[in-house]
Amino acid sequence: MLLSTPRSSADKTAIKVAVLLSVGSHPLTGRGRRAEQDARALEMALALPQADAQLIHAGRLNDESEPALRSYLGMGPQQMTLIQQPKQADVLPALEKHLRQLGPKLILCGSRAEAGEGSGLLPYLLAEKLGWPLISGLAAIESVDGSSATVLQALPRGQRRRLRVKLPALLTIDSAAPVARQSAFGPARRGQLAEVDAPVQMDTEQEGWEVQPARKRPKRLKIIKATSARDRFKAAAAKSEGSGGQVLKDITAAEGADAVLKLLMEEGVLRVSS
Amino acid sequence: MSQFDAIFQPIQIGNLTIRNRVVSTAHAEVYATDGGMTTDRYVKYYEEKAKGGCGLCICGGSSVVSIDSPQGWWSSVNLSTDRIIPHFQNLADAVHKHGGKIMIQITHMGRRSRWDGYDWSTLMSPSGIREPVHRSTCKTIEEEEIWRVIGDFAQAARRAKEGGLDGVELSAVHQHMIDQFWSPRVNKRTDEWGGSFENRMRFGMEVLKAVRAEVGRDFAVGMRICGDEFHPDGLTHDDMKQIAAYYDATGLLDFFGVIGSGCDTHNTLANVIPNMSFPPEPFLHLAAGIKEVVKIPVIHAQNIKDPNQAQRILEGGYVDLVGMTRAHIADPHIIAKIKMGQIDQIRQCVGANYCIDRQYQGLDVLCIQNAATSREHMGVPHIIEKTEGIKRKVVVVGGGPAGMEAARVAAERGHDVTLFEGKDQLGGQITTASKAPQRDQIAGITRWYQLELARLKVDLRLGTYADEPTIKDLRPDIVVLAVGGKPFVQQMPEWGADEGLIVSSWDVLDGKVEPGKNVLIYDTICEFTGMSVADYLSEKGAKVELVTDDIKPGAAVGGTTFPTYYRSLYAKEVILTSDLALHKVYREGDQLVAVLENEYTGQMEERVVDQVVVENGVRPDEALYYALKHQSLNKGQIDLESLYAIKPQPSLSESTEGDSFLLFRIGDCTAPRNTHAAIYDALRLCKDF
Amino acid sequence: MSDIIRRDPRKAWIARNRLHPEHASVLAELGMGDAQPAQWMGPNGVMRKDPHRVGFIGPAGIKRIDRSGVQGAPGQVQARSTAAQDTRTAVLIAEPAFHIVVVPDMAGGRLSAHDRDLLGLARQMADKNASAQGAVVAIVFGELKEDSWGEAGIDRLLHLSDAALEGYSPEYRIAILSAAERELKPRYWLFPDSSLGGGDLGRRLSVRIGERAATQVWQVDLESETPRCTGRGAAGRKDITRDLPRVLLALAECGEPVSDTRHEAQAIQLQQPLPEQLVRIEDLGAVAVDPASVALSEAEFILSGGNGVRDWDGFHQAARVLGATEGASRVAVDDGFMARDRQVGATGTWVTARVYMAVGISGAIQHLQGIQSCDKVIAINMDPGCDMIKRADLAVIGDSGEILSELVKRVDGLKQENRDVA
Amino acid sequence: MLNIILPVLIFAALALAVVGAVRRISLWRQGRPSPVSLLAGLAAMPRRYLVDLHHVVGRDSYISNTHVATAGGFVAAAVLAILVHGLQLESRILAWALLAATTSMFVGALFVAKRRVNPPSRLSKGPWMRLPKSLMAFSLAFFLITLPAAGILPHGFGGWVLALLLVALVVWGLGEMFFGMTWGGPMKHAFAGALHLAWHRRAERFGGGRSTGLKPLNLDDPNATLGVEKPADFTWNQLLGFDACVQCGRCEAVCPAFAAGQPLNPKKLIQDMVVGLAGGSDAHYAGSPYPGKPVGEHQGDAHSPIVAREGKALVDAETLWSCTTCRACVEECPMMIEHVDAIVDMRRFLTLERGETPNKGAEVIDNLIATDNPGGFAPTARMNWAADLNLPVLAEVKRTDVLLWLGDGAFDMRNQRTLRAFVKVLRAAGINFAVLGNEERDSGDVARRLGDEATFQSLARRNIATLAKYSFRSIVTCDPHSFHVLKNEYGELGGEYVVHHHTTFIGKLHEDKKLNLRGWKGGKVTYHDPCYLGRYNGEYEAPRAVLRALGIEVAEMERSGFRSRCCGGGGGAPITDIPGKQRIPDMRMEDIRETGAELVAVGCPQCTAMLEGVVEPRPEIRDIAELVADALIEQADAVDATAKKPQVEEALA
Repeated sequence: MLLSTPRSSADKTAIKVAVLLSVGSHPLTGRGRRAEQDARALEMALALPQADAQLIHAGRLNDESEPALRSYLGMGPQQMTLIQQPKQADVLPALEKHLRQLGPKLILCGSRAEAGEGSGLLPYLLAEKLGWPLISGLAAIESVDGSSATVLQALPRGQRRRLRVKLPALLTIDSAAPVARQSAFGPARRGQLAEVDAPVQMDTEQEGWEVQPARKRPKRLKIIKATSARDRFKAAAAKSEGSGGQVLKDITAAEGADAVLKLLMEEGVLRVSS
Repeated sequence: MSQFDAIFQPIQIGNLTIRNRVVSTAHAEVYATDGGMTTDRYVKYYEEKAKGGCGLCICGGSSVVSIDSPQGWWSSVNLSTDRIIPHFQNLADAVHKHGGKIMIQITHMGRRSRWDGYDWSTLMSPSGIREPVHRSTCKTIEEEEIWRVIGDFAQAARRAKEGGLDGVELSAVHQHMIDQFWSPRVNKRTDEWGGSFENRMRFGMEVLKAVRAEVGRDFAVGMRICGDEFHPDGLTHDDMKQIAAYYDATGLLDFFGVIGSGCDTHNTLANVIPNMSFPPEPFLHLAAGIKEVVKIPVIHAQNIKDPNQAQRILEGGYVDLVGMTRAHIADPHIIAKIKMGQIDQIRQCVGANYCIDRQYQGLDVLCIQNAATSREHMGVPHIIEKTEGIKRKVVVVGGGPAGMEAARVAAERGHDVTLFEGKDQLGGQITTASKAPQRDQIAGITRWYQLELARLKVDLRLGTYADEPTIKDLRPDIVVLAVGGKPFVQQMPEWGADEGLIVSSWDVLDGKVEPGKNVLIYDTICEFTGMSVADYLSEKGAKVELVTDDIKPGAAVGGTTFPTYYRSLYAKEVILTSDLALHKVYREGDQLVAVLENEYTGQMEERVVDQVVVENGVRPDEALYYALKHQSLNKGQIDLESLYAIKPQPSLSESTEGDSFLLFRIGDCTAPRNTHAAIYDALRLCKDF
Repeated sequence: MSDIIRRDPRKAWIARNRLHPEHASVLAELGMGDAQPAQWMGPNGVMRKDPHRVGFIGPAGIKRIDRSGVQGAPGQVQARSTAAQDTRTAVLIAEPAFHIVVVPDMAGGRLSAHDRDLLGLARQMADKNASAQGAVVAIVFGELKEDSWGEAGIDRLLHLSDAALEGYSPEYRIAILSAAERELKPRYWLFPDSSLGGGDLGRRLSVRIGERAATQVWQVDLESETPRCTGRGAAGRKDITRDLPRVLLALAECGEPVSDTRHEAQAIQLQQPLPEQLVRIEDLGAVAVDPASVALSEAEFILSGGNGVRDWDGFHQAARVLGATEGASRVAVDDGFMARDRQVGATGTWVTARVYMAVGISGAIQHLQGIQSCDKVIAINMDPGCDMIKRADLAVIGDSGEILSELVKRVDGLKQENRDVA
Repeated sequence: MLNIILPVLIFAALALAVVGAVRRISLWRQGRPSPVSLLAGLAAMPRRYLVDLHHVVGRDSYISNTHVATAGGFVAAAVLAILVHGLQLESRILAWALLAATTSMFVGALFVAKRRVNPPSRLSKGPWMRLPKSLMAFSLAFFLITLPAAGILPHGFGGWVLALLLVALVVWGLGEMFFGMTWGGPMKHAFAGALHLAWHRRAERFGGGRSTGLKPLNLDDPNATLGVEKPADFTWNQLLGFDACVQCGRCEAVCPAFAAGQPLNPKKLIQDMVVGLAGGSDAHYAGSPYPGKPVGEHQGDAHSPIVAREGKALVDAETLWSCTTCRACVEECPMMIEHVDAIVDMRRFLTLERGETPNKGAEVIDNLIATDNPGGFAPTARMNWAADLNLPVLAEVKRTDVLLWLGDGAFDMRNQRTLRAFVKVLRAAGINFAVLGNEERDSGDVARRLGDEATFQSLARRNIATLAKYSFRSIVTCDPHSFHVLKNEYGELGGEYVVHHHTTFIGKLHEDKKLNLRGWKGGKVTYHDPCYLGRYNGEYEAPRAVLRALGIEVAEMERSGFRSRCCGGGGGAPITDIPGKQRIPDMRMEDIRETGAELVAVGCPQCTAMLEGVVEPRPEIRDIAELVADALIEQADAVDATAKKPQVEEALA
């Protein structure tokens, strides 16, 4: 049954896109699952016309990881390459080697893993090793041609910026990217996990680390440094007031609007360019 | 789960599971009027909260453990005798029946009380230093007495346990005996009970050990502490962190209650129960600071009144439980309403502090806006049942508190209600009061009525003065007059009201007159309005002197409210002058001269100002009443015996078919009183319509 | 009235007696001096008092009342307490033992709270050893509005600004940072671990210089034998504690902002010219987004309406044209003009907008609480005395409907111009 | 002349009918195998027809009587005609019998014709409009040609002109009635219908039985098709069932999605399946279309996907997702066709193979997988609502009489009120009960209706394993969906339990005099039957009995009992949320308002949620458990039985 239209690597027009996938972890139950951002990265690759998406996972295949890895296959692709790596391995050399062999134009991955160190450094290390440009926090790929890709980068507060990057490039995907398509049982069950052996280099540095469940850390409320009791009280119970604001009285509506407009322009919150 | 899932996350306190994160924290109810025994009223008051879904009630603020910690002033619960045990059983059963948990705060008040009542006991404190708020002098406690009091604590805890309560909270806050020992401000001892940190901690530690030894591990024992005394020589936030960590490390405690501010001066006292002038949760950072250094759950109360606010605080992880004590006084069903998705139906506390200000006068705690609170035992209902009798046409005239409550209650009964209000908005005097600085929150009372009247589909006729024909046109069965009154500035012709020499406080607050530059306010009433007008005018830049013939301006404003007025008025250099009566006002050029007469010497003096504001209370507006009185079936009379017994008016059984109607008047148009009186008038009269 | 004697022989005597304690006030009262008295005899023989005039400012700068009459300087009591003095001590580190480089985000051209926390942490690290104090160097890019560098704890400021640095230019910036690495040899590099900005740059630098950065760091322990840091891992569910590396990407509240000291913020420059950069990433500019799609709590620009708004259609139109996210006061929500989820304040949503524009909102205390972390507040209101005006950085007193419609006209005009240009 | 022509015609028609039958059967045999006892089915068929089916048909007495006359007349006439005219048996008795049969058929045909004058919109037109005429042609022709045999008219009466005319009529009649029956005319329903009854895939439904649980998919076989992609993926007897459709439109008339203007019409769906199994387009369909979808744009064949990935095929996905699985169509179908099975089969393919569960569907399924509940709540929070109730938990007590199955309503503040009320009732009645607490998982209902059989089976197997650890006599639940799944769908996976809906249980408690209830004082009350309690499980009486016990006289809605209109909450419909012209709950609320009731009693968390979602003002919605809990006279109150209960009581905490 052909559930997706696979593009063979022989297809000359296809752009080879490697998608790096990890085993995620549900925030409430900790159950293994496809990682949110990685799944979005795969979604982006699958939604890209002319893309030949190559799924890559570096890690171990076991009862715990298999359902999570298969849930990527449930999104339609028929195969995932599994680069065998033990726990606590530094997967970078193995990934680099595999990717050099594969020779994709684009590498997509989530910004940060849901398990382990989750530092988000891996894509940067990879880009540095490969000597490729990297763009982080992608919300969308608008277009790709042979030599460049035009993408939207997610900025804080829901804003977006358009960038063009020379290929080959590595792109990391943010939670602002479109939600991954549903993972279906049938294709997940059928998909192939093609295991490949790779050199192993252990990450020894981690041995000196202490890992504990995250301590809950409420956001800071107020910093009151006053030493006198009365000042401490005043700082605690003070009404939120600005100081030295400008008050425009007895002016026309037009003058008022001018003043407001000036401030809005200064602060750069008005977008009049489009 | 829902937008309020953090509130409804159960929590363990010791071995106790609390069903949600909302606590009614300890406050003096002033209902244990039967010699310190919990009365029927007391039980029903807490039962209502439990029924409304409150997770944990800590009752009996400052309930005493010893015979020489007098409970006279605010009728606190007396745990110094086994007589209390069966009373506790009633209380515990009533709360447990509804799935709530109940603990009691126990304490020895030390110097913080009054000696002139009951057994006229001798007050004691670590170093015999006088306490200013209660004006109480005391002796220095002796070693033998220390050990006796420690034993009393243990016995009191045993009584709470035997009475079926779920735990005790040791009060080490508000400058009670335990924190009197803590604080170098009042503990000047040089023996093993004072001096070093350990020595100052000793009394509390011995109490804790004794209590724990008496009740065992399977009974919740908590401690209420403050997060920063805000006294120059008091315990700071860092001190309190050290203290909390010290007691927490014993493993003997199950929870901390943390509040901000000490309270042995009038000024700091006002911080403890922040009134409407304070921002929301002003002292949360102090409780959060304590939580950082302890392992057991932390409860924090102080200006937490709104479900969103509670959710935000809990979700943020600042504390483990929120105290919503005044919120429960205003609406004991707040939790149920959150659960039922009736957020807009919650009667939210506005921070008027009527409750606590009554308590500090030794009066029973009542809510300014909810007249059913603590009157459950009398049968005053929180939930108005629909009538099973006939549906009537009820016309309410006046959209102040009395009128709004009358309309609400009548509509809840299922009647067809029309409400007339001459102004274009509801609220009456509440609206006027809300115009003053720091007082805008009082409009929250109106806000609730507005939402309720809309929900109940009351026919609102705003901007409409109802006269006799308009009313009779509606062919009402019942007419309720709640038209309020007018400022009474004509009392002395020499004041010159008729000549326009003076203006009323309402004129100023309602914005009918421009604020003067140099103003004399003459206030015979000494309640909120005078202070508010002074605050309002000085805020607008006026030079203000507030004069009264009473003993001090604002004399009738309660203990947690006058300090915030004072803070504002003194900061704006308002002059507060007492003992002078306004004799007359005359014009001199473009200035006004106010002649003042010293109440005690008759000495005259003058002030040259450009505006004289007189606050002389309200005169009932009776015209409409007398126009309708003789046409009504009941001649406008309310049967007082039924009213006071919370029984239906006998006249309600009369037929109001055709043109006949019943007439009642309530609120200030009967006799000027306060908001609570107006609402209580309406509730007890209309609940049986 | 006119028959009341207005002459006062006693006063006349005092006016003549310079040594009399009331001399000055009587002189003033009689129009013979330049100060006004606190009390004087009225024309009807009744003593007139001006209680506002009692007392004078004593030598300690505190109001003094001297009823003995020995001292007095009537007329001077009006002075209110002066503004709090700047009590911060100035710190100069001329010969730093080492450098700590901080690369703040400078969102909106200003140091963000996150940046300040980071500078606080850098300060702590620099000042750990009082005998060998380090200098905190901040490297900032582009056009900036900040003017309190020194107060934030910066000893040296390396500010680079050229056209190529505007917008997203990570590779160019890394080239600069690499140059700084060579020249300053910083002991530590600190970046805010924000979703872009420092989070991106910091990772780039760390791989460039071959240092395994600690990320999502929220605690640095300088007291232990070797300094250690704790950061979040596993999507925030784990805490990882490790030795402090040279590159640190820290979360907000990793340290307390500097408040007690003021620093030099001396401008410095790179010695070596920067190598030519191959531009592989090109910034094509910001893309307009639908403000309604931005969560209220995150919105950058909020137009919020309250009781004073009469023309709600106009309000909505203004929000649309300005590209602002809509908010509301509790009253506006209660009255049914806005949905409950739009309510701003302690009892609604806490907002963090760069610009919060409050139209017809008087500023209930809960509302003010909810906007306390907004950068700039604009108030449009009829009542100049309301609390929102006190909070606002810019307040316009007037009819909100008219002002908004004028504003809409101007913005539409600007957009048209831009279209014409394009 | 007729003596020669008639046998030829009759046998030719019979021969053609056989050809048609072979073709039809071969079409059905495209479907997947489904083991059925062929002979036993055929033997049971007459009884199934005369009793079970007639029970449904009889709900419309006009058409029922008409059908008896027409169909009875036709069957008799056909047999007799073969004897009298085909085999030329000379028997006056047979001839008279044939006259009687054709008369009956003719009279019936007249009534059929009358129904076809301004027919209701639910009836298909097209070829069906000619059927009364065909019936009349057949009956009239055979009546007339039998008159001589009966000795009423002389042989050869009327001469050749009349004979020719009669032959023409006979040809028409035989063509429609014999050949058309198997080849594919309106009369196909008789042939396919009879076999469908014989070989129905839910034989349990006959003889007063009930079979409503979905059939499991075999997930252990990696090569098995997951659900139905193409018409040929249905089982052969499902295909046969589609062919039995008479296009009477009773399903259409009761379908809530159709009424709400969502793109579903069960009749059209079945007809589309018929188009699919034979190949072609829906252009010839002559009934009401799917709302908002013109006829003639869809086509397909037995081996092409029913739902296209892009563009149009036989059916659009949104049609399948509009169904609330309320079973009103199945309940009303006089041919006992299983619409819901077919829809879920097709949904299974969309979900399991394509991963195309619309709207919130994917999220809900992900939540079920990761957290065992559709809302994605922490599984440890399942008992939060009951923190103050001290409910016995099976993990601790190990055995109990009654296991109270909470359902996912435990996470919903509204439903928590119902649960609390029911707990109060159980306690008042002194029942020994316990809960699974945090060990409980979603029953799998929603996953299954959304077509995710894999997640359903995973949840079900884990629940079954948990239940196997403990000892209890019966399960009681306030959720008809859990009730149905536990009772009817766990069995095939190895979980057999005695399961009660809480209203049934309360009814029994009342019968056993374990509840002390005070009389109802409120206003008018109506009752809304939940589909999964009523149609799925036949429980119409218990809730009403409980209401009667409370002193409530139910003001019944026009559509109540087995005809109850769905609230719109079943089958994952609120999750897939296919837009229509109006919302189903709004229509149901209109039904409720028509009774003048101030309160509607319900017995399902979904119904409560859907009906409470209707904008106010509207009648109040209370679960029967809440009403009973309110009316309980507790020991403490017993003294003052008339005291009013504050309403807040059950809201609590």
